[in-house]
Amino acid sequence: MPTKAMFLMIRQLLQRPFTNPFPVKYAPKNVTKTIEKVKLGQMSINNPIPVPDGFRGKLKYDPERCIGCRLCITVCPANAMEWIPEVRKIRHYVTRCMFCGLCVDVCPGKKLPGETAPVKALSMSKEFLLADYDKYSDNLIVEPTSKEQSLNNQEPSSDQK
Amino acid sequence: MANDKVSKISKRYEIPIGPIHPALKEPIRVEAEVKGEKVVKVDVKRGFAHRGIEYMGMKRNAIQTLYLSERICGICSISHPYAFVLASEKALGIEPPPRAQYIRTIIAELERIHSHILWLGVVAHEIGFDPILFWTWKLREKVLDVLEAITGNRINYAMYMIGGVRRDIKESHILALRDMIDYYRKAADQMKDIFLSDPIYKARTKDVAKLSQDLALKLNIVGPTARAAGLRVDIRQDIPYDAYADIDVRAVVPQDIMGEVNGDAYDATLVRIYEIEQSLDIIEYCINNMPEGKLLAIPNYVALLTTIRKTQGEGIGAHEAPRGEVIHYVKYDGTRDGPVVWKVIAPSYNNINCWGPLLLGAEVADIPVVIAFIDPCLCCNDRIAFVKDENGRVLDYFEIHNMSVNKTMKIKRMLGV
Amino acid sequence: MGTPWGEVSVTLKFDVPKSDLVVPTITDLMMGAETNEREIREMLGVEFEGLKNKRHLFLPDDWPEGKYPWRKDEHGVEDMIKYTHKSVTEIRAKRGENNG
Amino acid sequence: MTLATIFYAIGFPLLGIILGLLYKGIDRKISARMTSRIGPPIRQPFWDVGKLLIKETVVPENAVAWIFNVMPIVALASSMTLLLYIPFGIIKAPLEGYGDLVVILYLLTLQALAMAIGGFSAGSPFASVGAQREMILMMSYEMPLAIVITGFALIYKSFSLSTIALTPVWTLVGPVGWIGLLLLLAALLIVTPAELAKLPFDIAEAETEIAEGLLSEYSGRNLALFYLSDAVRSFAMVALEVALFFPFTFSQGFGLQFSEPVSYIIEGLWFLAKVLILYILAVTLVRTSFARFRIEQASRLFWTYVNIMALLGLILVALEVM
Repeated sequence: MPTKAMFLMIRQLLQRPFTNPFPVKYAPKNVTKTIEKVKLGQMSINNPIPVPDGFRGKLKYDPERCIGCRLCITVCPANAMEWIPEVRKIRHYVTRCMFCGLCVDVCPGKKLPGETAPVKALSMSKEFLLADYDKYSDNLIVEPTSKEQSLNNQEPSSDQK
Repeated sequence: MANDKVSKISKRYEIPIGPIHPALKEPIRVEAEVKGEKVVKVDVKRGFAHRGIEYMGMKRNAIQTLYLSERICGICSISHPYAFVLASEKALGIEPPPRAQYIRTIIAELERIHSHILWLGVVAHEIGFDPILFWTWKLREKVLDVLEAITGNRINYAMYMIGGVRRDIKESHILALRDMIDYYRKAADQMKDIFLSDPIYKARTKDVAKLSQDLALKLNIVGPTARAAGLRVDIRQDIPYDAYADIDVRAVVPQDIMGEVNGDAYDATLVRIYEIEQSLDIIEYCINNMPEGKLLAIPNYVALLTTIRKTQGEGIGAHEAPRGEVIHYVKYDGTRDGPVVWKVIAPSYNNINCWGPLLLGAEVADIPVVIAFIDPCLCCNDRIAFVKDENGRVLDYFEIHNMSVNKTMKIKRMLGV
Repeated sequence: MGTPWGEVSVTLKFDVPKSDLVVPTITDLMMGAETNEREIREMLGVEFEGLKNKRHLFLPDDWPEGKYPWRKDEHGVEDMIKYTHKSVTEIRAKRGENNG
Repeated sequence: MTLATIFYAIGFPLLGIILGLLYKGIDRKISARMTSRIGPPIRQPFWDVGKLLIKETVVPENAVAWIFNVMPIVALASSMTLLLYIPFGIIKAPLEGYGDLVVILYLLTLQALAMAIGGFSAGSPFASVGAQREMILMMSYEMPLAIVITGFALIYKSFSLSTIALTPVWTLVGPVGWIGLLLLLAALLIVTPAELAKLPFDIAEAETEIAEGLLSEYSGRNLALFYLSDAVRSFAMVALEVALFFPFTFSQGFGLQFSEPVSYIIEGLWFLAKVLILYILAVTLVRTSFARFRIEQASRLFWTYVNIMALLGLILVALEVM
């Protein structure tokens, strides 16, 4: 017995699939090899769908502009910011971040010499491919200074909000 | 033990549904005793996802709590902030600017569209109609794209703020919204065609989960489930707020559409499909009559927090979420910048009441339909989990993690891997 | 019902002495209130006279008697919520990784 | 022992498995495209079986272990034997002369029965409910199936499938018989998804209700055997339908003549194409566009509508022949 659903299915058979085959159409046999190949440029992957303008991705932090006002720590719902008293800057944990963008709204920023308006220290990038096996890996922690400097200059501190 | 089981098998089975079961998307346990295909005894156990989230809110300031409330549930990620914002505004005596009120309404209605389409897909999946699940979720992409363009993310929009909204709706967004409205007007017609005329869908949902008006009133059923039973309840109509006060929103009930009320899963489908159309009308009205003006009553968050610290007051905020009414109670005592008391009542809290009476006497095949037809959201409903070792000592997260790592190692050694 | 502003919501407040926490049930009038009464009973320890089903609603079945999570005079928020966030320097030191 | 015997003993089951899995892959692909998905690659069922075979086989504590382990083998064996009775194009069925349509009817039942017994022996409530449902469903669809086969026996005065496959049934009856045959075909097409436990009649394996029911306790090798038997049976059932209703050969249809070896190959491919088309229409399209029935609705459907349809067809055919 033909139903409306059946006609719908036949119509869909004639259309192209709706799925965006990102990053590859079928799961590869060996994932690590595929990633290596992509890195070497021997293989190309399908692009993801572009994200809109207001997209909130991984947080970008410019320590130069940070005045150490701790407002972002006050508003952050997930306690993703850690205060480092030695350098009076923050450390951001991407794994704890809930991508609400409140810290960006509240950040006062700093006016460098020669500028008319202050520029915020924090901004939302469009980066969203953040999966990792280790939640403390380097690319999931935004450090205020380069890793060598910040970690050599200070003792391990447990001071946090 | 084995003999006991055999003697039981000959007469009655116990079918455990949950905490993990393919028909459930979230943990809850329904223990059903079955005789043949009929359910003869039923017990619902909740609390598997109780996270003590209200306590977490009482430790944070109001802005943090607002975004915490967004994380109560991903699907209702506007409903909880909306109710919290309404409650806080009542408690603090802040009036949001008109433009912000309209934007809030638009976002809330967009969420209703995506939630209802999601439900249509889920209920189709529960009766084994996966192709329709894929189809409805394909339709749902459009509204998610629009939401992403306006708010920045597909889910967890981070849009609301006490005293207004954080982002404006621009001209390009309005174009996208108008395009979306046209798309869903056509899609709603198609959905009516496919769901309401399909013979097997009719056979599986007619007279299943049949809720009488009287029982719905007694069990405090809310939202589309109550409307499917013929009750004219809708917070947008009963206690209008924001832009809903300018629009004459009326509850969608099956007696207005079909002329009769059954209160079954079929009527629930009917109500939800027509509510999608109603939401489209509301969005259209809002974008045609959007007032100009600012977005936030107190634009500075620090100033807002200071105001909260100085204010005493309590408020109840009610919002008609896609699943029913969500109610937040907030109390500020003027000593800290966050709520001292915060209580959330989600629609599923009341709607799960109807599982017991409805499952009794139902067939095993109807269990998923009964469970799905109220659109349960257990993370909204349950909001402390303690794990104890054999001596009754409470274990923390790191110990549990280490225990599971050790167990994996043990199994690996046993298998010789 | 069915008209704007057609619904009136009623809030009832009771002051009950802590020594005698008993309130009559309303489940005989409204079956659905059972959920709320069971929640208040397990969380605050208020007894409802005439409530039939007294099983725990959200708390586990083996929750200790006489402990009520919502009683703020007995234990504060700090008791109930613990932060498990640790600093990355601490984690790396624990793992024995070379810092830098 | 001749070379042909060895071929039939080893080559034919192997061919059956490969064809069954291939058709399953095509079925999954087309079903995915109907729902706007890309779907798995066509070789996916082979990988699935391979993966299942290397997984650990768990026998539940409450299960009657030997029955639990034997039933998958019985199921696969019965499906394989079924395949040996079906003429492949113009090649005769390997077991030609050792049995007829009645044996096929029994073999079809045996596979479903093996699954039901396996389900009962698993000792899990989900599997038991699934097995009960399977039994009820079996009782419902056996009757129309038997009527269809009786109809053929009336026309050919024989139960032998090779005789039936030699002359197309449509040429033997007049217009009244045609209507009767169409009714029988419709009844058989409705029985097909039930026989193969596909939607809308996969009630015994309802995933959202009883968590895969019959198969909920099966894992590893046992599950792989059930998976294979399902694939083989799907192919065999559709091939049976083709042999019964559409035995037109390529050379007859297009009026062409080929030499001996070429004609075997062409007729073989023609047969596979016919099976594929019927597979897509009767299995893929149906399972994609219907929801699952409740068990009592399904059995009502079979006992009343399908039975009446099949009986009417039988009467019409009988009127024509007698």
